[in-house]
Amino acid sequence: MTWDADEIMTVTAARSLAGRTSCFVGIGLPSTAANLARRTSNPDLALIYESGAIGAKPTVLPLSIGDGELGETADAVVSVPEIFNYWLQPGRVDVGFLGAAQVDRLGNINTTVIGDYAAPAVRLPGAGGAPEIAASCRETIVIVRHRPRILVDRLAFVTSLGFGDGPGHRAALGLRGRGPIRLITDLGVLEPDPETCELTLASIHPGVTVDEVRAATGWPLAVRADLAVTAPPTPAELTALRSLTRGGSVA
Amino acid sequence: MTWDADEIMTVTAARSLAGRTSCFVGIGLPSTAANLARRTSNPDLALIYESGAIGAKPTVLPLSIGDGELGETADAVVSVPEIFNYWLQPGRVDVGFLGAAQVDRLGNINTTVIGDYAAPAVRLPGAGGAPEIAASCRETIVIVRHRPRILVDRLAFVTSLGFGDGPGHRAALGLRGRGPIRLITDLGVLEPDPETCELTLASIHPGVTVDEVRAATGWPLAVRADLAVTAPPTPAELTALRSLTRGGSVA
Amino acid sequence: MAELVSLAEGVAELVHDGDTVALEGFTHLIPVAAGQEIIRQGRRGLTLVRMTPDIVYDQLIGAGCAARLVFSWGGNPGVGSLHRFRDAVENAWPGPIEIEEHSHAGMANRYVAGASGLPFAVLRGYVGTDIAKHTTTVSTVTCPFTGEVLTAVAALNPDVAVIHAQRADRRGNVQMWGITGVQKEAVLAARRSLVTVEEIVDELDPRPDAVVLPGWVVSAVAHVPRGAHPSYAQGYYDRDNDYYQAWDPISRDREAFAKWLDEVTA
Amino acid sequence: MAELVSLAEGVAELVHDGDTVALEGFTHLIPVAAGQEIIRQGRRGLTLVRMTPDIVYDQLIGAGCAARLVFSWGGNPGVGSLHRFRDAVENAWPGPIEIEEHSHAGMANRYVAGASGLPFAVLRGYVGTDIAKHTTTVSTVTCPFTGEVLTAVAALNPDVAVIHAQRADRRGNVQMWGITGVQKEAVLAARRSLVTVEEIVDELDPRPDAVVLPGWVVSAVAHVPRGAHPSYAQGYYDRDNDYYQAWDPISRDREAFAKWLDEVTA
Repeated sequence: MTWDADEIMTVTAARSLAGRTSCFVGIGLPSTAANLARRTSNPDLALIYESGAIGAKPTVLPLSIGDGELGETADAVVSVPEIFNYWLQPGRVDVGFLGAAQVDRLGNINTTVIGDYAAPAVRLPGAGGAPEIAASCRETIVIVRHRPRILVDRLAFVTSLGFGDGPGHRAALGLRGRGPIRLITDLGVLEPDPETCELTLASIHPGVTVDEVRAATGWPLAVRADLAVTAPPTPAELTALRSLTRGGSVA
Repeated sequence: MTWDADEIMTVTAARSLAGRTSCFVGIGLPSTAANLARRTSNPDLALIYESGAIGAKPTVLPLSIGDGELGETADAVVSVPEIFNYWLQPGRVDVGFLGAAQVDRLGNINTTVIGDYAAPAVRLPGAGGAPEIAASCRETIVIVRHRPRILVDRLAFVTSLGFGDGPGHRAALGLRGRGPIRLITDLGVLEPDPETCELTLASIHPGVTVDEVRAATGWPLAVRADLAVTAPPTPAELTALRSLTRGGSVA
Repeated sequence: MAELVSLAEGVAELVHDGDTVALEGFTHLIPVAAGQEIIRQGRRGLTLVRMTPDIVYDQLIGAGCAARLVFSWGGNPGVGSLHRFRDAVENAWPGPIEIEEHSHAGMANRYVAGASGLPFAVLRGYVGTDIAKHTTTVSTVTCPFTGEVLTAVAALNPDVAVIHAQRADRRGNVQMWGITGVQKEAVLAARRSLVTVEEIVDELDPRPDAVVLPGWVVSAVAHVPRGAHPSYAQGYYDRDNDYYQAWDPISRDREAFAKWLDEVTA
Repeated sequence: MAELVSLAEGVAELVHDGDTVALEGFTHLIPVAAGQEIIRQGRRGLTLVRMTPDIVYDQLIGAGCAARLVFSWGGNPGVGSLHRFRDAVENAWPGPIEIEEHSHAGMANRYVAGASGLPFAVLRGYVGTDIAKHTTTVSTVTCPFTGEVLTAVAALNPDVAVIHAQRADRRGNVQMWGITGVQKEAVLAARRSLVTVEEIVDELDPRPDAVVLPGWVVSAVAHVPRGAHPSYAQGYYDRDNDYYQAWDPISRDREAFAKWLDEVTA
């Protein structure tokens, strides 16, 4: 079976949820990947949505984080204050799965504004649940399409913290979660350098060249010595993904 | 119909709930009176129990503040944290209805200990919900049997604040509720003096003398110039009360 | 006990020019009809509060009702931007709009504090982000037991909260179920409240995942079938995803929006 | 995912000498059988936490399991005193017991803070009372927005929480309904948790007023029918009011209690 760039991105993201107990699912691409994980690598994964659905098992891909399907299939539905205070904040969720308008080389996320805050070039939707998902989940995984205007050197506005200014910054701020352990794009997978926390290329998707990835990255991208090639999507993964997205794509 | 001292106490307490919207009901005697009010003077009264039952409409008198009957007949059942934080604390409940082991002349309540705290003569159950009921309800009404060891001059331990040290004390502490507007006993009704806040005799039950009340009070009891005699229980009130307590009395 | 009113009466009585108004509903049970009635009655100078301003707030902002927006995520879920919101922020059209933004966790806790009669709430949030730089309602507080510094957010106590629910009984007791978001907190935090409902029934029989607001904490209830359209009301109708898609071209274009506005207010 | 265990295994694995243990259940669903299993296994030096210590804590205290009690209301509801508790406090029998007492609002908020991963909670409470004089876990905090001084209580994070629920499924998801008190908070605040249930079922069908704890936040589930007796389990059995009455003479008398204890541990 052939597949496109978005498909290998989503499949790769879904694979990285294998072995996890619980995932706090952001709106958009993360939701597709998390739902695919439940159909492939991790049927027992507890999906948690900021709308209050815990253990949602939607049969069709939700279009929003508050679809009726989420509540109706969940193990429990709680209030929005409770989902943040009792479930996210104490650090009991394994993985936070986030999208972004922009990510910088240290994994920080902007979903607020492009340009000056007071007189913005582009006003984005804002923070939503992301700042606390990024702060409090044991680990976070970020999924974005790989474009120079998305993977940028430095953010003008930090909506959600990755590694902040670099090593030690999260700990100094008292954050408990490890931060972004992986950035998954339609070209490859970036992982933080253990020393500098800078996102470096760990894996490229089949058919993609390192130069293409570099050209699509807004900073001089370092490449790991042990650079891997992502395993292509299996027919089972693609079948599951396509049956999931047949109802409509997610913005 | 004839009636006994406990009956006129309960009937008088139930009457003082006429016209109120909501009542936070303490364990014991207050619960009997509040349930009687719903059967006589105030059928629409919303009874709120610290177990989380809001708008309970028990058909039999509950033996505890968490009887199944309370939850099953309630408009809503919420968690214990919620009942205190969202319902009691903001001051949205009209009346707090409390019992006590001891009450002093300024309406302060002790339900903790008789004697020295570290080496008590009698260890009482403790605070329960009372301190915050006494602090946060718009007004409180206290119901106790009239004995010199119960209505005492001064408390060794203040579990729940009435008027504290006297006029202005509640306001100085930032408490929003007015405090105890009435103390109802099996001998009469005491109300705070508008100047001094000291509980004074406002009404005696039929057949009771002022001297008897004074002898049963642990401080030199002032008597209001316009001392009233409590209206005797009506047959309807007594019938309702006896049908309520037939299932068993409340300690 | 809540008064039973028409939607027009409820908005006229409870929502005044210059008020701080929270229309809440997290994807589910969004009080869209009430929002459009506010437009129809021409309210001005509102501070609009909502965790997830979406189409209904795009409409209110485009119609010029809002002077200020307090929010945590503004978008057309599953579609993209709110273009009336962006036009107001980016180009001050139809007028300037002041914004105050938070994270969801912060907004939720601001309502919790408001509902609890507290001036602030404590959370682990905002740390290391630029969000707190642009608002005065995020600060810090030190734990008196451990010395740890935590984030504090100021309570939200709107003048009026507007929500949509599935049902109410004739005494104004309100019942909603499914994803119920932050609506209980919004109503309990607000000075006044208006609840639109799909149905008025004699008896509210118990339902799983139901939240009940007793009539004595609600100011008014209005019977507004399909009052949450194009969002959904579980047990009554599904989300109208086409409407969300169709809103995008209307919202993108001032003239198309003006035409839409004429139709709504006609 | 929660492990399915026997009650004896659950207590052996999860409750250790010297632990801080919270058995919660507000009148309804009190985990009495689990408490008696703790007695049977001879745990010592426990800090027992419970908003409403009643008969089961009277039994644990009389049996000498407790070094410390953290609570807000200790009595035999509808009957009177807990005489084993009083004998421990008043006469240090069978050993001295340290007590730390709070109001219900304070205890509930201490669990909320614990469940929320915060070191403290803010409330309007204790003000003007003598309660705070005898504990170090009540303090004050100043609102950074208004300057108002409020009460702070320290978080409670027990080593282990023990609760009783109506049902669990085979994957350890727990469901309880009716008056559910502070049990969710106790489990989420604790490092470990043991849930005894009336029934293990294949599927947890939705119920009104139900609270569900997913199996991944519960350490172990034990099938213990009538595990809340003499309290009640809504939908299963009523409160055994006679047992509460009958406890009074047993509790009043050290010898009668010793006989009761022999029978339970036989």
